Amino acid sequence: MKVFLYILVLILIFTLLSLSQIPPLIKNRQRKELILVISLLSIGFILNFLLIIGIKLPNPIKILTTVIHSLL
Amino acid sequence: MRRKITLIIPTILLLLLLPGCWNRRELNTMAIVEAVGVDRANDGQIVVSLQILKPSAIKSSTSEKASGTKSVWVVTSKGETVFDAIRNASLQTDRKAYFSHNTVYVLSEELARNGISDELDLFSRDSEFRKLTYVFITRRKAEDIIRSDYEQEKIPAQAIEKLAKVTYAASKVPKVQLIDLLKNFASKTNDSIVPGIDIIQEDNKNPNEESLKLDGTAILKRDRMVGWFNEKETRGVLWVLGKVKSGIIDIATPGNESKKSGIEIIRADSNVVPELVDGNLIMTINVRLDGNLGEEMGSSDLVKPESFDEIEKQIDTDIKEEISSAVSKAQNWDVDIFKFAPDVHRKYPREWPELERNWREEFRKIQINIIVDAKLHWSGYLKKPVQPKNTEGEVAQ
Amino acid sequence: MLENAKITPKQLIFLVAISRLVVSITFFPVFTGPPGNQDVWISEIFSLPASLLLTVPFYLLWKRFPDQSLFEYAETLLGKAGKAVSLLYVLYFCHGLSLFLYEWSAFLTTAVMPETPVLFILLFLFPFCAYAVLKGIEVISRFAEFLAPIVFGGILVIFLLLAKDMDFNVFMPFMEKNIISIGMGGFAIALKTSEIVVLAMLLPHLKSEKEKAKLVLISSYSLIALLWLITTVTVLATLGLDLAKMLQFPYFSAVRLVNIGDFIERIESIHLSIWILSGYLKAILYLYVILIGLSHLVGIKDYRPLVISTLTILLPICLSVQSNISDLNDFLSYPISVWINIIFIIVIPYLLLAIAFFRKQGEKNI
Amino acid sequence: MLTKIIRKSTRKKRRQSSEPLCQNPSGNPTTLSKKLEDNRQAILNTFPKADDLVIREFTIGSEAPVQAFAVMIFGLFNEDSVNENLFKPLLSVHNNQLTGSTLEIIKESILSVSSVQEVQTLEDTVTGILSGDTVLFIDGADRALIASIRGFAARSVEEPSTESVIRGPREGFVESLGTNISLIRRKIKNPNLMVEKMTVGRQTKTSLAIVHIQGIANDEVVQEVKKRICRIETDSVLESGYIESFIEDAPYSLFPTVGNSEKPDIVSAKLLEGRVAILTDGTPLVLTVPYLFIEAFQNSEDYYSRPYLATFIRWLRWLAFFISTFVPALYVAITTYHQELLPTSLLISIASANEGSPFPTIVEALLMQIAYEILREAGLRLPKAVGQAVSIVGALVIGEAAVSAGLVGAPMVVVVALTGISSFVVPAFTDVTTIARFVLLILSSFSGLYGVMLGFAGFVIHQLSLRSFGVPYMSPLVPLNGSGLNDVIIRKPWWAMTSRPHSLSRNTTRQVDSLAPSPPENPGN
Repeated sequence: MKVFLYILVLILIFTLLSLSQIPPLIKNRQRKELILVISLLSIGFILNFLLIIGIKLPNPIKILTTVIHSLL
Repeated sequence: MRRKITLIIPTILLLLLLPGCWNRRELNTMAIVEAVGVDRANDGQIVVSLQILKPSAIKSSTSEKASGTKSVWVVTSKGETVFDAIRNASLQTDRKAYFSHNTVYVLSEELARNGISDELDLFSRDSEFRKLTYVFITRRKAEDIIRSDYEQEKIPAQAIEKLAKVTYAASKVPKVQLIDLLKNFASKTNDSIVPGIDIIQEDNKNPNEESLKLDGTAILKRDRMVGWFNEKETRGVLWVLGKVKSGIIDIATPGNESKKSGIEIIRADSNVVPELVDGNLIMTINVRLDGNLGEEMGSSDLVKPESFDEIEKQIDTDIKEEISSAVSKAQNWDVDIFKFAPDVHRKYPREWPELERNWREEFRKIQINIIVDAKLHWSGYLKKPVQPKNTEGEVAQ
Repeated sequence: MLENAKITPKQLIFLVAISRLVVSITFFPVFTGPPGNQDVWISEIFSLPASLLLTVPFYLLWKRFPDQSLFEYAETLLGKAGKAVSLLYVLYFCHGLSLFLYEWSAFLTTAVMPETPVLFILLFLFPFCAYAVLKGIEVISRFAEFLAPIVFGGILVIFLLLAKDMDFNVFMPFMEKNIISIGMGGFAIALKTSEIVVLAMLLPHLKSEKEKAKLVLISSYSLIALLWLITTVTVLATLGLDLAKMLQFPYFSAVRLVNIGDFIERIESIHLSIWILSGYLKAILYLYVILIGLSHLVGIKDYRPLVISTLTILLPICLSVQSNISDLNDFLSYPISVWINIIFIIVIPYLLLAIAFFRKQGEKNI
Repeated sequence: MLTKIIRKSTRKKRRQSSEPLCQNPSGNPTTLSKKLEDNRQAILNTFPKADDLVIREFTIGSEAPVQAFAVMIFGLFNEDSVNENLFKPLLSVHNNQLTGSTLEIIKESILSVSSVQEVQTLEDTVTGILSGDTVLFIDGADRALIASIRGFAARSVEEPSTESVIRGPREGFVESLGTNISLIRRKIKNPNLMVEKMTVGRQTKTSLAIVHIQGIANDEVVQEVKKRICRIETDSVLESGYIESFIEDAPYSLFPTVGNSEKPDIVSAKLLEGRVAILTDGTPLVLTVPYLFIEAFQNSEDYYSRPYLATFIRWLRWLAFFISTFVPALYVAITTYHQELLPTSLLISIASANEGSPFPTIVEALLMQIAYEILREAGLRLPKAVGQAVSIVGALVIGEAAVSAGLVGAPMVVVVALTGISSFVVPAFTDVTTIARFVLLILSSFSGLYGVMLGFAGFVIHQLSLRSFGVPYMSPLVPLNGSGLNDVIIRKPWWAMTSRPHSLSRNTTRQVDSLAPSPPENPGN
């Protein structure tokens, strides 16, 4: 149940963030920035969402660590 | 616009975080623990005694006259581990125990004989516990010490802490803090000493009136207690460690051997020089000492060069005796409480790996060579003892 | 893409020194590497020439392209492939920042606020980071200049307060192991210094005071070495080598031992404020580097619109970069982090330098 | 190095400012007519309802009388002087004197007034009338004469109540611009003291003067000031605060970037350091720019008294600033998050004092702080006698009753009192510390020292990002300037302060050498 609350809060935060971030870019016609900000925000949203629902993100550093450990 | 963003976002975040003051605790929800005693019950469980401060009692006694209410409260609880026992205490206390101002750990001898590093692990791991806390070992149950009362101080734990702090005055009991023990435990070779604490009751007086006393020194081999040193042997250890700061050396009064005189130690210093001769270690212990003639019994005239020389010699033999008794007892018990090992390591880094491998053996074989350089300086306000003399010229009794 | 800001040499020195110092005074990874005994302080002195050696490619590259940051000359040299290099460095700094923030929360949740979740600590920090980064590199470097006396003074004060408890015998025997392992230790320490790359990013900001670049490099590494020396002496002399190796936060533990006349005691707030303030500086510095890298990658002029959206990505990364303290300790320990850094501090810059050398690019500036 | 920054930051602006400053925005000026009656009608039309307008008609000369009239506003002109120096000579003119241009003759040989000006437009005459000048119209001339014989009720120069001193001049600025300029002139007798007058405010037409010393002040800063003032287009300027809010560098910032003072000696000292002063008519408060953070900690008396005490007091001010900003937050942070930082005995006394207090510490702190601010405000605005009663009652209620009733702990009262007193030590920053204190209090209640430290860092970052007219706000602390610290960390004796602040002026040499006084080499006896 708490997960839903967290997701709700997450959506709220990201809505507010995009409301604050995106309109000025549209107004100034900064297309590149706009695309980048939207993609960053969506990646951020997905990562946070996965974190909340408890899916472990694959960690490339872990792989690197095991590789180095096995090499040495 | 950007300015608005920078204002809005922190505000939102702060509002969202509003319920999250996780570590916040008010002073009146904390049970401030001043002393911790650790025992082991017969069934193997850990028994923890906490001396908890009662702020309200302290408050009332500042305005009114100190009434009969005690300003501390002792809670005892059991558990499988020390932490478990401490948390179990919260079943009895309405406030959560808080240890950052803990000043004293008391461990029972029974527990110490089986090793104390397990029990001290929590105290060195958790962030709430500080490593400057004084450690004591008692022949009784630790709970008794925690429960005991003290005349001078409102909070008995502070009394114990102050007892530890004034050990320098006599230098007959060491002052040991948790950090000292941890340093010794961490090293491969050092063994530790811990002051003993006891309750004394005087029979002829009010039986309720009891008093705390530092008594003897517990000797730990690694973290297991192996036995007690008496005051003299303790001072022997302290001489070697260079921890003697003050104190009185009793000597037979020159010219009146049946009486004693006291030499006050003003400054003392020591260093240990190891020497490897044919695979045998010889430790030269240099003790330098500045003293004053503090007290004289026996009314002979001591303030003259010959007497001073004789006193200095007597001090020499006295200290030598103290040190050698300590060393021989330690060698019997196989405990390097003198931290000889690091000295050897520093002097002979090449030979050290070999020596370290069976340091206990080497330690037992160490020969010591004590050089005392005592120097007597002043004699106080008196040139000669002021004594009433009768007509025959003999000392009045 | 580079912001048209100017940094004075002094500010650059402090920026690099403080952000390098902050982690090592708390986690003290120096004990885990070679030589692993009381001679670590010699290794720390050796780290000065080692760091200088590692900076050589960056310095020579900067000489060729004095107005360009690493991201830019990578592209000048490699063309499209330069973008890949830039991306690698952005990821490297992302990892560096998130690892640092993980350490930051590890320390805070262990020593200061054990019940507070890491998420809260980071959420609390991020608005402040965003604010500072929006102000630009000039303000960040001025902040470094502001912090310098606080940090260095704090370390010195702690040293003086602990002086009476110190036992300098622990430094004997001197040079117990061979000099090679000590030198190795120096290199290991230098290789953990990702600030070498940060310097390469910020050198173009020196603008009118280019001739001082060498001085900046030398003095920043010597400042770091000197402060390491002070902190290492503090830790070793108060705690002893054996105990220091076993503690998670040796310096903090040493600071907690300060007690002078029962009056000056419990001063770990000094260490705490050094940690928080200079950690904040390190976080905003790395965030800034990430942001200029990102904006360079996509080719936009101003990084400012990206600040907040980048932070939203960084948050989950920080939370999952390491899973717990044992992983963190394993990662920080001698071989792992050093090997990862070798790629970014030695391999790539030397490759770039070699390409520049053979293509004779940017030679008119030399 | 600093000057380079300034030069760089203002280079763009200089290029723009080479154009003429402050063009008159109003449309085509109305020229005066040759006919006296037309002019009269124009004036009356301009002032449709002005019963205080005085139009005195008269004729000059007896044989071939010339019609004329004078216009002024009642109460703004000096009646005696006008009668004596304007009307008396005019009315006693004999005809034979009026040869040639009447106006020229009147201006040159009849009026015994020091400042007489010829104007050609109606707007100028109206401005003159409104400023209290007497305007003289003469038949047949398409020009008017403005005789400046002002005289209105004004306060005399007296000691300002806001900045009282023990040692130092007692005089303070008054509401009249002319008097204020003269007060500065009297201190700096140097033709390089530049005074440029301007008018702002569509309705109020407030005149103001930009004053600086040529050769000491940075030209870029002067130009920037002019530019910013020209940009002002507002209805009214009643006090220098209006100007301040229009020319500030960081209008959203908590920190002031424009300084003000009420004392000529302070303003003169700032001018001599290379600052620019803006004097506004109608207020005794004079603005000075650039304003730096450290200025709040410098007091005029520091420079008049001997350096040891001045240095000590300066340190005290830094301490007080720190206390008034941080101590409540630190108290809350330490007593609710980091109790282990307190010495044991202190913890015991605080714990026993707080035992049984019903509120959480942060609520207690906020309540007490707000109560204190209310008391302060109440005491400030009320008449003196009532104000005292308020403070006594407040002190009793807060200090004694609240503690004995068990509402708040005594340590909190100590903290609040300490904070309150400390905030008065640095009067320029009273508003800053008050707001910052509350912000930090709230941060500390969230996460203890972590919050306080981050809040501190945030404030510092903010301060470091500020500039006042191109000068970094925190200079000479950051960017550090060694010689600047001579007047920040310590107050060197005057003979040792050989240079002006580097961040303000490019001409930094005050004295060539340190002029330490020494006793005569051969004593007389």
